[in-house]
Amino acid sequence: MKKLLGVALGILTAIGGFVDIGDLVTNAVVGSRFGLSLVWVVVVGVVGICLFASMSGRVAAVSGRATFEIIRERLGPRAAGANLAASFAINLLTLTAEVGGIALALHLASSVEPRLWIPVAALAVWLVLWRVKFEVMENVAGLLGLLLVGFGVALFLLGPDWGELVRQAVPPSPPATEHVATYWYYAVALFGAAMTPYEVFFFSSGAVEEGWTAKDLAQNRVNVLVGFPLGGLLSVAIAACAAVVLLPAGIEVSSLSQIVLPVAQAGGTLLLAVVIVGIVAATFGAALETALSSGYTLAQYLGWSWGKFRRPARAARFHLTMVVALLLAVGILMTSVDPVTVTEMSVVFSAVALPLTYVPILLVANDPEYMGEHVNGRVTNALGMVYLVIVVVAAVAAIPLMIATGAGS
Amino acid sequence: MILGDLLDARVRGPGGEHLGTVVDVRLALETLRGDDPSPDDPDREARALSAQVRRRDRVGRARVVGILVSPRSGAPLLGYERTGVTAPWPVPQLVRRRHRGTFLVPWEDVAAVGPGEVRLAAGYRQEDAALP
Amino acid sequence: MLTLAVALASTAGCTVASHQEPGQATAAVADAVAQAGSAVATTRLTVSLLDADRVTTPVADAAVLDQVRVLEESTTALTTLVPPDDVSSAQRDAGLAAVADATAEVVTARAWVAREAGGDLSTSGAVPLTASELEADLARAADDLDAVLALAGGA
Amino acid sequence: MSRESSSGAGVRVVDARLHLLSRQVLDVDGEPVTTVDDLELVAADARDDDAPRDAAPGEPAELGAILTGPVLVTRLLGGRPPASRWERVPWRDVGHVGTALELTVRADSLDVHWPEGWLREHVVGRIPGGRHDPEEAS
Repeated sequence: MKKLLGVALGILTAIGGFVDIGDLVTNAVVGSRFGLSLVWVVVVGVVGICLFASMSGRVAAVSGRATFEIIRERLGPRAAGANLAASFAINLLTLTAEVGGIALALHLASSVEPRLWIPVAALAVWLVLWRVKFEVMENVAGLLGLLLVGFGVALFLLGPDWGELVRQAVPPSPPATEHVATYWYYAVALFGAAMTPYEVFFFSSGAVEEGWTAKDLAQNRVNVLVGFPLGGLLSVAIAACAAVVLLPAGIEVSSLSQIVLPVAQAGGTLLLAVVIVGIVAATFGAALETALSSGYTLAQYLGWSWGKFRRPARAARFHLTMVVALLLAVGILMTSVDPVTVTEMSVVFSAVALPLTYVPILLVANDPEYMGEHVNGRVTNALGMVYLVIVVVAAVAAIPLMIATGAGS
Repeated sequence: MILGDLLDARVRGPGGEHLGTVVDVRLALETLRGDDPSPDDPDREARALSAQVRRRDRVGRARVVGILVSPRSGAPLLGYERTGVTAPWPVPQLVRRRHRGTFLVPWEDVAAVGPGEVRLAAGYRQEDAALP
Repeated sequence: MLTLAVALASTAGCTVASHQEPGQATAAVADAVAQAGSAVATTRLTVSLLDADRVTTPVADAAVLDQVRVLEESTTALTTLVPPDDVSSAQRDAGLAAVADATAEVVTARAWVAREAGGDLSTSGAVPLTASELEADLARAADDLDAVLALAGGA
Repeated sequence: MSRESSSGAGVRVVDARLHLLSRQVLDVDGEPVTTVDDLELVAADARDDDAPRDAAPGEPAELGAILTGPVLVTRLLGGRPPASRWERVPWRDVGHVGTALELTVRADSLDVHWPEGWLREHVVGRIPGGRHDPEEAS
């Protein structure tokens, strides 16, 4: 019974932890402009993140080495250093987006200006990183993030024409009003939102933080293979809500307040409140993960002591890195840049940076030096190579598409 | 001397002819058995999933065996040309193809190490680069 | 790198305004007007939801405030546009007028939301008393925008 | 995975770049200390109590120390720091070589540990809760 509870908890945390500000914004924007015609990208992204996360979790558990340690070992100091610079910058961009997301969500809950919420949100993130136990942190954020199920409830309450929704999705039929390049730009963005590199830094380092064993490996596989697809369903529900309410009204999503309007229409103030709490939790959880990832990547590249399971004084440089990253994020937000814009940038650049983490993990997962008998099987490798192609194509196409479409405008 | 002096240095034969680049330096690690300083860790078998972690031989001195010379330069190697790893197809196969002809020169046959250049002694030997 | 990315992003966002060829100028007008149309539609939805007590006032206020910003962007896009010929110049002027009208209606809607929230604005005569009046005004603004959009050949 | 293990003959063959460079160095308690940024080669005939002599080409040589700190910068940007600026972990302190290098000494006893130690004493350790063990109930 207790074991079953543990499995359930793990799955629920994985679902709640799947959606972050990137998924939220990108799915809503896409839903309001393209209906469900990009749902196939979510499916591709979810399968990809399942593959990628389970591979990096397995590598971390078997070899005891987290992702960026492996990148440094396999690529050497120079290539890994360039990789670190890119990964750290994009991770910082994502952290900025998440902290901004918390502030926007709290603004919706309180009507206090987001600018006042930004320092408060960052301070709260730091306090949790400084003080709260890793498992508690992960489970609370994940379970509260589960409240985003409100989007699914809203979709049912809206009672849409399901046949019409399916027609938009299969075969994908983009609205005639949008340009082809814009369609593919958002396809890349959606892919980047589902397969964000920070998730992998966090996931593999978390495996080390929690001292995974062979037993945990099996549980982890269940968490990923069940939790992430269900989390992907939440993404689709967000897009569908926008497609049902906002698309016919001619509303293009450009702010968080628009994303929750379909929920209000469907479920009134109660469901709205539930979803807002869910958004706060999801962005807060993701802010924790991205802040940790900034510490993980730098510490692992330079061989510093890291980990939340240590006393902060025993991982001094790691904790200092996270503080600096949070301060930088607050600084960027205080220039009154729109967090939604930052989010849209962060998911596109995530797609650009993805091969940098994906390739080393794929290679090491096949190296018996590290993995012994736990190397990738044939099926995983076949899928792995397919995704290698997808990941590289998305990365190469991202910037040209961004320039060609004026960032999707 | 540091390893950085040798790695990526050009390799010239005794007559000054270009042979390739130093891609790695081979070492022989002494292993001292049964000298595990932390034997009482009950979880080790459960935690250690790989042979690498499970193996607890203490290492002693690390003697320099020789330098590995590839006719081609550059690119992170990943050691595919020295191991039998074949997955994920086709990455190891391509790397192996590119670095075909990598050989091991015993350290005794290295005559001089200058800035960015290694010169081999007359009658130097070329041995198989594969890891045993 | 990061600042570069953000700078790149903002420049990419601004390109709409600086198109020079006739076709592109028309497209820029259409873009800006479509954006304004989205803002008015969002405001209409928000007003009807607040009237039906389905949305909390902080969310309604945030939603309308965000639309004021969107309309500001549309206005900026139109005012900074240099129309290369008479046709696009006329389109631009029609767009500006329609967006200005829409902005006025959305600002009024914000005042109405504030009054619903219990703010003391009852003396301000410009604020309509009922949601249906307000929605009718917004609908008219939306129709004007649609007319300009049709003129500019945008969708 | 038997190719460079289990020979039992008392010798394991490893390639420095492949198996040692850029690996994580852990102290005796498993705490990360640094990465292997470079390795120092010394003449193999030196006794432990002698000052190690620099390795010479062609003559027996062995690893003298793990190098870290400034050598990383020069490996990234080219060049070579003077020997006086090398930060060393003596090779005789290395206990195990696996996916990481494990030392037989504690991190605190090493010279290379000073930046971490300094920040601990002067910054992070002074913030309230900085020495709190997160695994204990707070």
